Amino acid sequence: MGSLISPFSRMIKMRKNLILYFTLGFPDQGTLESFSRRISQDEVDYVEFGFPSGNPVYDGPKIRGTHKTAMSNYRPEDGEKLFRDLLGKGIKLYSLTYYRDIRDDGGKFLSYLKREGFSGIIVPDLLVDYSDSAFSAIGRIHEAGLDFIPFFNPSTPDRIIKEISSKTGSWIYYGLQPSTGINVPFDTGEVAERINELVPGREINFGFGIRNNDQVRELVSYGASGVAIGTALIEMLSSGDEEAFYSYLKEMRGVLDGK
Amino acid sequence: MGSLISPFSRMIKMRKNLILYFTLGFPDQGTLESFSRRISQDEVDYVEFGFPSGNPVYDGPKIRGTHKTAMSNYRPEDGEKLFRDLLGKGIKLYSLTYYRDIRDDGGKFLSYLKREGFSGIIVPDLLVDYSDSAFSAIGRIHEAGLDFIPFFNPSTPDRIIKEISSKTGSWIYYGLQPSTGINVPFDTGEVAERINELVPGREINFGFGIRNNDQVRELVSYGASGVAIGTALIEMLSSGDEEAFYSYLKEMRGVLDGK
Amino acid sequence: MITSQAEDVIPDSWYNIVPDLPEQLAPPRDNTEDFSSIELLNRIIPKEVLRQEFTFKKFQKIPEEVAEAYRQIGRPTPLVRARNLEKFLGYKGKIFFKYEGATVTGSHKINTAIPQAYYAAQEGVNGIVTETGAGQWGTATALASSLYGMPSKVFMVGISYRQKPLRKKIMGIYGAQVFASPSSETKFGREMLGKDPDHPGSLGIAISEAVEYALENDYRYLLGSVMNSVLTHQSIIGLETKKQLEVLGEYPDALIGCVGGGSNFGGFTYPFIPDSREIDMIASTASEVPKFGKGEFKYDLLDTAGILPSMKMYSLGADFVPPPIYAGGLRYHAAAPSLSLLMQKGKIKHDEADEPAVKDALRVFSKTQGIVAAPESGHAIASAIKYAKESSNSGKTIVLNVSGHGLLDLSIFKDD
Amino acid sequence: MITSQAEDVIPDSWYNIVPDLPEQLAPPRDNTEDFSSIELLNRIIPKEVLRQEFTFKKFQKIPEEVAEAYRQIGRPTPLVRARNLEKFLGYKGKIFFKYEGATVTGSHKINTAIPQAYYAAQEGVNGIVTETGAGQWGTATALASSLYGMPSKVFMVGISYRQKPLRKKIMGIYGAQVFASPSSETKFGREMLGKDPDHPGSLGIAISEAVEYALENDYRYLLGSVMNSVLTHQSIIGLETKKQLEVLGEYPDALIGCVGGGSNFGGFTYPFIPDSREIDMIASTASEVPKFGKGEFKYDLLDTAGILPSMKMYSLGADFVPPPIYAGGLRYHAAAPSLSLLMQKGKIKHDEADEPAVKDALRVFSKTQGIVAAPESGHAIASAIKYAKESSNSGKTIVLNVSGHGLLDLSIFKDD
Ligand SMILES: Cc1ncc(COP(=O)(O)O)c(C=O)c1O
Ligand SMILES: Cc1ncc(COP(=O)(O)O)c(C=O)c1O
Repeated sequence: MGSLISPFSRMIKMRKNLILYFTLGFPDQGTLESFSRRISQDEVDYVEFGFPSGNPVYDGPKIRGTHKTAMSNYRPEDGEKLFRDLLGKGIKLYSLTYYRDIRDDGGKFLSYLKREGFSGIIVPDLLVDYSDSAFSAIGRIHEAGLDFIPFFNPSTPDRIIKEISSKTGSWIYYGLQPSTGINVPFDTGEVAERINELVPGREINFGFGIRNNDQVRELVSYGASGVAIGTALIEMLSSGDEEAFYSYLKEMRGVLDGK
Repeated sequence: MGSLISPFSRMIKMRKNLILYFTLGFPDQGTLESFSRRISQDEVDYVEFGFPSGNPVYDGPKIRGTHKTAMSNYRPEDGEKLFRDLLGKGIKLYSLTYYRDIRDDGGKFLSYLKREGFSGIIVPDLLVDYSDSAFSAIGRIHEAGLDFIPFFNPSTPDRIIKEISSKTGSWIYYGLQPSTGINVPFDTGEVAERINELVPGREINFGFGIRNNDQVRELVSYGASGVAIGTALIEMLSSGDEEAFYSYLKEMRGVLDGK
Repeated sequence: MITSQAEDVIPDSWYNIVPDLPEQLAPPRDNTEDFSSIELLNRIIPKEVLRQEFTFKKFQKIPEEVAEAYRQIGRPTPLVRARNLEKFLGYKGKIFFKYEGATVTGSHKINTAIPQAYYAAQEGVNGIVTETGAGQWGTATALASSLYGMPSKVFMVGISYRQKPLRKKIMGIYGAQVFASPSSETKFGREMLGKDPDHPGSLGIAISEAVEYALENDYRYLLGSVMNSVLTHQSIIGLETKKQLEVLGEYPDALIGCVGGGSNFGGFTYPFIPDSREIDMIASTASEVPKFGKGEFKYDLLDTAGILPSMKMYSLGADFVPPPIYAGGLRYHAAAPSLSLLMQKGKIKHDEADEPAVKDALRVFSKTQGIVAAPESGHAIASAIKYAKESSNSGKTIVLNVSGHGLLDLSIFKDD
Repeated sequence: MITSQAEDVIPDSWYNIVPDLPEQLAPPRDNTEDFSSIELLNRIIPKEVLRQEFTFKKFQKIPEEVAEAYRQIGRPTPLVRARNLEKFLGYKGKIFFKYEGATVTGSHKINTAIPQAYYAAQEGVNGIVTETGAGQWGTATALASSLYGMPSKVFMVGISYRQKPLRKKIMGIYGAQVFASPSSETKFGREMLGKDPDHPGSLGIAISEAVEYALENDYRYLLGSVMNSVLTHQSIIGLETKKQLEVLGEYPDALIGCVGGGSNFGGFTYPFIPDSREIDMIASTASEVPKFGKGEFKYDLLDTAGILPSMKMYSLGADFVPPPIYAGGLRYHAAAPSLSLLMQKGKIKHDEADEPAVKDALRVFSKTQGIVAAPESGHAIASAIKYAKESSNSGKTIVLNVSGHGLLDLSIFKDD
């Protein structure tokens, strides 16, 4: 207190982001639409969409499962309907896409995202499997008018975090686990403090493996800007339990708001 | 030089002792008498006599050999003739005797030595094999009117050297080798310096294994009071070479006198 | 032999290379679509080890109990100026060697077995299980388990079990129960035996049995190499070496070690990497298992059975059948992901040594330094000798890691 | 593990107990009337060693070349607080152990092999020859000879030669030529073989062959134990220990070691004797070879053949036939003259440990401290455990000497 207000305590006063992840086409368009209807700016800030991928290598088995379904279910026009709906409610859209799926398409996918109103793109395999192309890829994303959302995790070297962060002004996606939905032990506080130390003042949203409210509270207390929820939604989606979804959003918003 | 005159350099100026050792009865009375005739105070200071022993354990093979001959040859009256002869020429007599040979004789041998004009007795096995009896034995020797000549060698502990030396005022016999006539390597200078350090100012004569003139010169240069020659005489005795003996005495005296 | 007060030489913390790598380490991958072998690690590996596996932290505090155990088992190990070897080679520079064979179990393996067993004991698990090929790892695991009062089971590759009775014996003395793998202790083992009652076994099968045993009995499985956490624990080798060199006012021009899974090499060299000074870091592999020379940098299985996740690393393929070389510890098909990445980025070089060169090197080292080194370490020695003989390296300061002694592997000198 | 800078721990000089003994040491004696085996030593033993054998000097400067060799072979050896053993025993005091198994040849024997070989090399002799029973001494001799570029021959007791192939192998790796004794290399050996082509050999015969070989080939024979000069060289154990304890601010209440010929025990304890402080010094022998318990303090032969002089010592008689115990190094019939004298004067106590107690002690030490000690050292450990368990010794500071590792003797655990 007093005059010693850290950047973290300042950030704590801002509204924390709730980010939802959906795989397009899972479990089916109807369910997605009805879930989408429950989403509003009251609770949710961003929605990330995973475009169906034949090989979502850094996703855990649950999200991998959604891609399998999605690969056969998904039709572009279905997605576009969702995008319009959410954009209309002031929700920002991001795409979670593997670089391996788009590197050879001559920028078609990026232009598509831009056209559809996406704010940015998260590319989890870029720094890992295509690090030599990272700068040119980031350039092309920026050229397409999209934010490149750096995707880091505890294995990302400090130097890379600094370098990549400095190449872009957008928020940062910090994956807590080696892949989505996985739960290996780590010290939430340490992780959050460290990334805040490396890129001070930056908006950092945490994802990959967030399971419970306590964890969210802890992240927030360590200065997280928000959390992304994906795997935790899959069961509700599978069972089509819209109500459960809605009360989950309320509850999570409450947690994020420190209630 | 100057004012720094060490006890050693003072001692160097005194006449150095030439001590001869004979086993009584070796090789025969005649030879011993003729050798004895060649002995005079001009060269020789003390004569040590070994009385024939059945088991001269700390003698080397050459002297052991003399005892074997002596055991059958020796008659007391022969010895007594030699003693008188040498005493008459002013030579001091010492007996080299194993304690094992006299410990049970009720002091008869000590009285005998005294009667015969001996100055003292050297008992090489006393401190080794009969150390518990050492003080009482020394007492009895002194009571008999004889000098107890401490017999030390490089294996004698410092404490023992000091203790035994302090119990008696006579000269010290320092055996350079583990047994007579043996030649294992050692550093003459170091040995001489060390014993002089332990009993400073004391008359120390060296014996057991003295072989050549250089060694004698070295001992003298390190402050030895004299040397005892035994094994080196055996061949001359065996061959009855009186002349060789006589010139050996002359030569050794020269060496001792620093010529 | 140069050592300083143990207190000054044994570091406070292990060093984790991951945050200092030139690039992001590729995360592990599951092998099948509908099952997460990464998640399964939670049931196999002690929690704290798993945490260390994925931590961003450069320094990991060594618990005081572990530091004490390190002192008990012979740490710090000596750093020795190999003057006799220098003389023998007529080498103008200096050759030092760090001697991990001085630990009580005779190799660096104990450096990670101790913390892993310690963390497992803290969690109150039922016991420890692992596999072993050459036997060094099983030996270290057996002792570490015993130090923390836990039962231990070791699945030893069948053919080694029969060829290395001394290894089996010493594990037994340390209190381990040793099974020839494939064994009838596990479903997987019984299956293999069903196919061939005289099955010679393989590391892959032994790992599979150990992991199955861990899952069935709520035991924990200890990792012997390859994983980050193991390399982090092994950093004690390099941290001590740095300190010992510092005391002498020395700094290496070259660091040379052997590579099986990469743990002794990584542990030895990594602490020098943040210095960003010019050092030739040379990883010596067996010519017969040319993982860097002929391997590919790709995601591959850690274990032949594919129970554990895949990692991105230099690999000859999980189905690579290594020739039955004397240096059992170098037969692994791949190298640690961090080491592989550094190799791929050219930060680390590699060399290969074959059996005759290694035997020669072992003899030279025995006769000059008196140490009968482990066959694995013989590769490091062979590469160091080769390095010292190159005229362009004249006058350099070479530091080599001798990962173990070979007293229980003397049979390699059979024919002489 | 506690060590300090090698430079500070390795002493400048060895310590010779002889001038500090409570009584004069009895000189050696010849065995036959007309021949001096004492004098013969000149042709058998390196001159400087012989000089040291009979010197009055308390301190014998360690030549710089020997000091360097000591560093090369692993000196100073560690002094370790045996915390795990303390815990296991519930002992209230402190237990330290000095670990001579940390030398490259695995025992204290190298401490004297090096200076003896060094002095021999200085004299330009043709080569080195010795005998070995258990193999530790032959191993040390082989390496020491190799370090000074001299050929070495080892006459190994035939039965050991056949039972301990690893020992033979390691001597071979170090460059020694090893003969099963009796051998056809010597007249004496051929004579024995003539009587019995399958002769199992004995230490006495092996010494005889080695000495004959030395005389015939102008080789020098190295002494493994018993002699003063050997105990003087071994004083490095105790001098280092004293220094290492000093650094820790500790002083022993008890010093415990095992006794074969007495060299590791004497080397370990003697440097504490001039302090004249109250220390229980306990010499542990094999119950099966009770040289202090049942032996007599008398002049006796050093070697069964009687080529070497007699010494006054505790002996079971040179013709004592020891049972074939696992601890080959403790089978010698007598103990060093200086040690015998101190024992007779009550300055040193003795204890006996039998095979079951020793095996137990070895297992406990393995599981707690991770060290598979030599069977010989197992006696020291067994006696230390016994000492620690006596209530009157509660809270004391026990320092024990672990003279070697037992990795090449694992066969003693055969039946388990
Ligand atoms: C003595 C020794 N050195 C080296 C290795 C190779 O393993 P790593 O590369 O993990 O150090 C082994 C493995 O068994 C070993 O026992
Ligand atoms: C390991 C070990 N300890 C002890 C001994 C006993 O010898 P000493 O009493 O001379 O130390 C030996 C002899 O072979 C030995 O090898």
